[in-house]
Amino acid sequence: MCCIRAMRLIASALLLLLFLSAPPSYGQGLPQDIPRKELLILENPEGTIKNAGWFNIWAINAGSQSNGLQQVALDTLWYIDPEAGLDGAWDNSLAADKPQYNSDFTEMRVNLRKGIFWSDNVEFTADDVVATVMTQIMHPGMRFSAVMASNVASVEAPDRYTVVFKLKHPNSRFHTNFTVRWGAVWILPKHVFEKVDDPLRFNFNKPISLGAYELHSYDPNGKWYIWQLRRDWDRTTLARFGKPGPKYLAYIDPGPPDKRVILQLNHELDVIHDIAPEGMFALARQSKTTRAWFKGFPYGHPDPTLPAVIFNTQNDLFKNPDVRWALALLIDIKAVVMAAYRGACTISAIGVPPTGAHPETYHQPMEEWLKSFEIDTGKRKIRPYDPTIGKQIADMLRPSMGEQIPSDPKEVARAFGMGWWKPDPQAAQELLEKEGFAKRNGAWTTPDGRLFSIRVMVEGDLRPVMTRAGTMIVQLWKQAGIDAKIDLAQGTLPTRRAAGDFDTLIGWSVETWGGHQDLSYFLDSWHSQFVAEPGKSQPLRNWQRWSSPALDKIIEEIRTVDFDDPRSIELGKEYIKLAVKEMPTIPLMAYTVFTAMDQTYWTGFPTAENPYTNPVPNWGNSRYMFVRLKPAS
Amino acid sequence: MAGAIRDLFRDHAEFRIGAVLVAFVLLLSALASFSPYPPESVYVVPPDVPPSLAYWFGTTSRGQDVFWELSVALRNTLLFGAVVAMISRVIALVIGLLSGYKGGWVDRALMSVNDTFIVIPLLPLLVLFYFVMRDRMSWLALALIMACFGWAYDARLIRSVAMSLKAREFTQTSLFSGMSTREILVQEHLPHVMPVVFSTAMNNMVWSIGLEVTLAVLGFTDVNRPTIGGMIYWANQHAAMVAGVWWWIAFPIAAVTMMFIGLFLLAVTANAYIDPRSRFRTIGGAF
Amino acid sequence: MLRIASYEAADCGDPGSFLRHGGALMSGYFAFLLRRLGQFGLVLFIGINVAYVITHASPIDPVEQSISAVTSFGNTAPDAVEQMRSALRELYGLGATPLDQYRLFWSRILRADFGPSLSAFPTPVSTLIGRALPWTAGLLAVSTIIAWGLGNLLGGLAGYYQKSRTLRLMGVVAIGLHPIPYYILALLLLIVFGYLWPVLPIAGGSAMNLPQSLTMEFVASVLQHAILPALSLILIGVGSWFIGMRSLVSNIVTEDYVVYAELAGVRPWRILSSYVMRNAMAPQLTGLAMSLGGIFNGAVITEKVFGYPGLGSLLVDAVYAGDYGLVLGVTTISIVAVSAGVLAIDLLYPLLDPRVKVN
Amino acid sequence: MHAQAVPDVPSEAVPPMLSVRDLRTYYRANRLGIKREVKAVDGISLTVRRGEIYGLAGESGSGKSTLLNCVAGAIRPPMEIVGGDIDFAFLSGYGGLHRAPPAEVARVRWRHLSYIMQGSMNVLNPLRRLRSVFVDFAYPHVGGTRQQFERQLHAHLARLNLDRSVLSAYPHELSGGMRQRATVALATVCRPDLIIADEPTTALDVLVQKEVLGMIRGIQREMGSSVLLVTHDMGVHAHVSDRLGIMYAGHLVEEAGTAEIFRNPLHPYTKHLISSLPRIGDDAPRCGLGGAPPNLADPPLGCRFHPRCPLAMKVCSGEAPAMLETAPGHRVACFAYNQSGGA
Repeated sequence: MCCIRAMRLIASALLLLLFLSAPPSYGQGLPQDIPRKELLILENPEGTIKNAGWFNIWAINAGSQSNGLQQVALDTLWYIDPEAGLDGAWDNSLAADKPQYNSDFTEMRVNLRKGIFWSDNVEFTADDVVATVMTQIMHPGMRFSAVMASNVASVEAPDRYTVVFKLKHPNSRFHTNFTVRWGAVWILPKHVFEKVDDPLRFNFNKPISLGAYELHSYDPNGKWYIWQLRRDWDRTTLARFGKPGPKYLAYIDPGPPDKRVILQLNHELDVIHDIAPEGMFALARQSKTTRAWFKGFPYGHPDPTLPAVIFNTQNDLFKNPDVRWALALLIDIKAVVMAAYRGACTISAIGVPPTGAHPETYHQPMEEWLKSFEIDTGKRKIRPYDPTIGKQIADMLRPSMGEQIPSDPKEVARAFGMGWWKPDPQAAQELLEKEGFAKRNGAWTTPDGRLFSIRVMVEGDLRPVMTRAGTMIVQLWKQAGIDAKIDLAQGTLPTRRAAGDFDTLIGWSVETWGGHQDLSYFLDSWHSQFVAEPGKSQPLRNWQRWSSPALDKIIEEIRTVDFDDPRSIELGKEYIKLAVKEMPTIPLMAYTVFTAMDQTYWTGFPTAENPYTNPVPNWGNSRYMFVRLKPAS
Repeated sequence: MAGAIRDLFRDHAEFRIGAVLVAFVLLLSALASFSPYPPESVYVVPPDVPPSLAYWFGTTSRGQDVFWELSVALRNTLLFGAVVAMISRVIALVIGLLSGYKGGWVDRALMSVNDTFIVIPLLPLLVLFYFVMRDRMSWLALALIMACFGWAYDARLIRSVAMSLKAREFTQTSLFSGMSTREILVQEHLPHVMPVVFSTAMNNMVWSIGLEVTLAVLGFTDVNRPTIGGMIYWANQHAAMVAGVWWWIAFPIAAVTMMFIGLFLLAVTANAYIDPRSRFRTIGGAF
Repeated sequence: MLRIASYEAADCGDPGSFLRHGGALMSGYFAFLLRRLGQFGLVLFIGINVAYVITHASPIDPVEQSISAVTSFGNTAPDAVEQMRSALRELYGLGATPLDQYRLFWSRILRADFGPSLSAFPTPVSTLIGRALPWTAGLLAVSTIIAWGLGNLLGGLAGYYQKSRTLRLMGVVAIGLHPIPYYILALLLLIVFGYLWPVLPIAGGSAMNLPQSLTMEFVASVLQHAILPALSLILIGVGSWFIGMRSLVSNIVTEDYVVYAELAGVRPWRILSSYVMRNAMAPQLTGLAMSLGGIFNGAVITEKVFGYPGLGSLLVDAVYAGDYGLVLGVTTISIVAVSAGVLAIDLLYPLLDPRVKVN
Repeated sequence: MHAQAVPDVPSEAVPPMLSVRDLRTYYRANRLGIKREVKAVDGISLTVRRGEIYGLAGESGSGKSTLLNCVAGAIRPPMEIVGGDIDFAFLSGYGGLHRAPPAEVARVRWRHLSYIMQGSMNVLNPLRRLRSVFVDFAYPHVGGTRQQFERQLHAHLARLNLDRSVLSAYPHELSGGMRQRATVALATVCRPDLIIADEPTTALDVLVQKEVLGMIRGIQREMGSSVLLVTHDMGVHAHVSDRLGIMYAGHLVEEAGTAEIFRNPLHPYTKHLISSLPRIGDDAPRCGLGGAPPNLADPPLGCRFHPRCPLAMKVCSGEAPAMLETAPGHRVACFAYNQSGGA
């Protein structure tokens, strides 16, 4: 009797469940009351936003940046696209033309566009630019406060549409602070901030928009943000390229990789920011409508960032270039590429990402020099460069991937990269022995007789492919008799990286504009003036803490030549040669982002065939994507 | 002992099933020593091969043979659970018996400590430990830390049993016969609480291994040492579920589930065999 | 301290005494209450201090985490970073001496204020917790109670009607589900109901673009979104309650008072409820109180797998960010909740089990 | 010690309150892999007349409690009734409660047949006040309003000289004697026809024992119920039982009026039981019986008492003696009386 009663109870509980799940009006993750056809759903890679109601991007906190705020609501003076761009890689956004420097780069004059309006009907003027700079200088602790304070002597608006910066010292790259590759100094609305007592404690909610979209609604728990096309979208800078396709944009936190795939297969996530290679392959296999940067293998978009084995060169073990070289010669890049990306990435032997404009500018011209490059192992001279490794990777993949793998050498080079260092354990051994290391019973010891131990720091599941690359490298070194271990830093990585609390790390200290050959984006920060003492925090991006007088000279000269000057390319090549000889980091490959785009509701996404911008949806310049998107028929 | 196991085996279907399951899992983990590959190496076999004659449980996307990987993982996981269970049992026993027997301020002090351990949230603590200790956080260190936090509930349980034992006549007899506290606890009380220890050990293993899996999935363990959690971590990293490499996840799940159900059935039947109630009845002499 | 006479309740009544009188009992209870409250305070003090020490021993520097978040964002000159560092250090109040920080911490705690979050500066920790808590508490409280109720009901029935095939089958299912690592079960549910047979939402706490207000629509959406996470928690949770209750009950059914009641022809339902289940309830209620206290830890994996808003991910995020203000906020609440659960059970135990003596 | 005088001759016209015929109850176990059959009750026949207290005596392990459980219908595996019938005046035709339909059982329990259990420590639910227990047990049979029932309860307690405050007490708040008196009150509140009392005074001290026994006797007289009283304590039997059956190893070995048995015990085992009662003035310890009660899983052939019997003969180890009447109302199972045709 009681059993029956219990059964009844359970049955009714189950019925209740079914009943609750019954109403068909509730989709799964789709916004209510917004027609799917007018909506583009993108992944916000920042995940769940802790401080969801915070839109003051100029103050540092846990508010989101990639929730659409920087992509569609904010704007700044210039953009450099990592790809070809809608109208060239360089785009004058709020500025009417390129920055005008005086001859010694101590003054920068900017002409602004007219007829651009904030979403609350206030016109954008030079006063906003001046306020952006001055507010930040006056409030240390704001995001761009220090940069502005150290550079700007004064900023003035001679008229409503002109801004003149007087600089404290010559700086031919000052404009890059207002130039978006990924982000930059965003212009704040003076008419809002001038009424705020403490801009550090102001949440800027609801945000006033300078871009084509304005905030529609958001989740207080930080799972989603919905933006709506402004009625007056034609009074924003994007209007030059036409009317954006989607009326609504939703930036959501789709959760772990499995779920991203499921959501896209269910057509509830149009753009996946990034996913593990296997996820990408699964999507390519299972969904007819999913498209990635490359139509086939290797799918992903190579970012202008360059993952590398970064040595802590302040560590005694890694002060010596011969040791660094020996470790490089122990790496089989093919194994690393397979482990990290299943082959789906572009390798680079030199310290510049093999993406955007760089292969033409740097990789191809340097090929001959690389082929003839020699190192002295102490016993003999070897030429470590193997120009066929990219091709070897393609050949290795062809049996399982077939048609997808290009056979045209040019395409192979573009997709898989050109050459790399041939694994040469013998040379590595000679190099190590030259420096006093010894191999006993198959295990290497350091010159002072201790076990040669290397920890390879990786970030874990925050960057799965780098973790895999690190794991493979550890295995290769271990096979060579080095006591190598993976060091999973998880969330402590930024702190430890800055503190120099690591032996080696898989990460990048090289990143570039992508669409522009200038290397100052990262190279300037490699100047020895910024190298911290051991134990002190290292400012970005010279995580290897490498200082070289020769490099300082190169950097100092770059600072004095114009952004577009061909001389900077020559200086860039100087840097590359120096870095190859010294091997402060072992460059591996471009960081490939597997952005997956579902064409069920929208078409016209940027791809390798139509590279008008990069598809990675958290970049500030991903706004250019929206004007090209068309509803699928 | 052997006779008891034979009897259990013959009379209880549950025991038979449990024994077979556990034996299978133990066998699988014992095979670990025969693994043809070093368990931490990757890309030693072709990746993503479905289960076949050559690779019984298939291969992972990291080029590992799931069979051998699982075998090593099971051994490591079992070892981990057993170490946590064993150490935490010892702590729980000492604290529980002492607290229950001594009473008074000893009891109050020990139970304050006990309650403190109960209330401190474990997960953030373990994560912080991981960050502080880094690669010194070996599985043994993790096991030690977990053992230090896994005894509090059971110590309370043992304490309540000990308190009831204290009221028994034989305790008084022992006391009058001049036995020391240690002797009374070890010789007289310990045998009575063993059934409780035995059954809580099983729960403790489920708990510790479950937590290990959780930590591994979140990436807070030494993921290069193959464990069940570590296998799932890497499977996640390679999106095995959606990539269709189901065998990478299915076999570890099946094995760990078999292990737990087997252990549970053994514990239950063995408990019925040495039913504490009947022991109390005969020994306590109250009936 | 409580004395719980377990198996041999018979020993409790000393032969000489008849009915003890209420007055003595009350004053005894009052003394016990005071002592127990003192112990509660002590446990809180130690627990919070341990949490304080441990979080401050964290190697993660909140300033560095903030800076890395900022600098990965744009082209920031290196010389500017040092200035930013000191500005943030001052802003976050990290310039003060450790002793002053400790003092400030306690003076805030006593006012139930956890100060500002460092990683979401200047948003108060309490605001962040307040946003996440209702989701966590709602989901976990409901699923814990359902799992508890269902597990105890079924376990009780299974212990009482040991021959019922249906109940045995349920036992096998409950026990079989119980040891599956939670993460895996959650993932399986997600794949079954979100992918193979997509009928349930697999992300978020409620539908997108639905204002969080007490409308039918919102409530329905919340319920619908909670089904999968709750189901996963219940499926895993039922097993242990089931096992516990079944073994308790199968011991109790052999007790003389149950046999006696059966001989007296007391109706089976009454025996089951008032003689069997009721007597097995006290330890199970203790467990429930502790579980309910524990919900303030959040459920990291549930939140991770189902993208459910809540304290768990807030806590892990806070650990990552080195935001010890937030870590301490969440842990303190959890410590208070668990201790309060234990305290409540200790104080209520005499009501649950009149045999328990207060001494 | 003295026994009360009781009419030895049954009134033939009225059917007995309880009649057990050739009851055989075995424990069939498969414990530890060994199949065992314990013949706890092996062919017992007895009757309990109306208005009498029938005592059942024997060592522990003689099958007394098993017999009681059979009568009470409390059959749980591994216990099994293999043969025989149990009929009640208020329930006949089924051969025992265990075979009766549930509705009949429910009708009979407590209203007609109640039970005083061995060791009152654990027989009352420790978490329920006595009032609730009374309500659970008796109220469904009594009917009426709760107020009426409460009044009835008070009257009943008053009759037994019990304070009504016990109703508000938890079992553990009462002394052992109090608890047992409450149990008696509980067993008699419905004025049942037959009360089964299993060691009702064991573990009580002598004074309390006497009180409780007096109480049972008194209420039994007043209500005219029959009582089946089981205890190993011959002193108790001498005090209250009208007739007495002696059990040994699953068999009834002797049965007679209490006075008759104490005056003229026939079976050597009965003699032993009676002679072991302490008497004032004893100075030398009386010699006990050698040996131990038999293992019922493997009982000795023939008379089960023969290995310990001072009078054992050859025949005793070969066949079991039948129960024969040696005098009106006096039956014994012993070859010593069988062959000689009664002493």
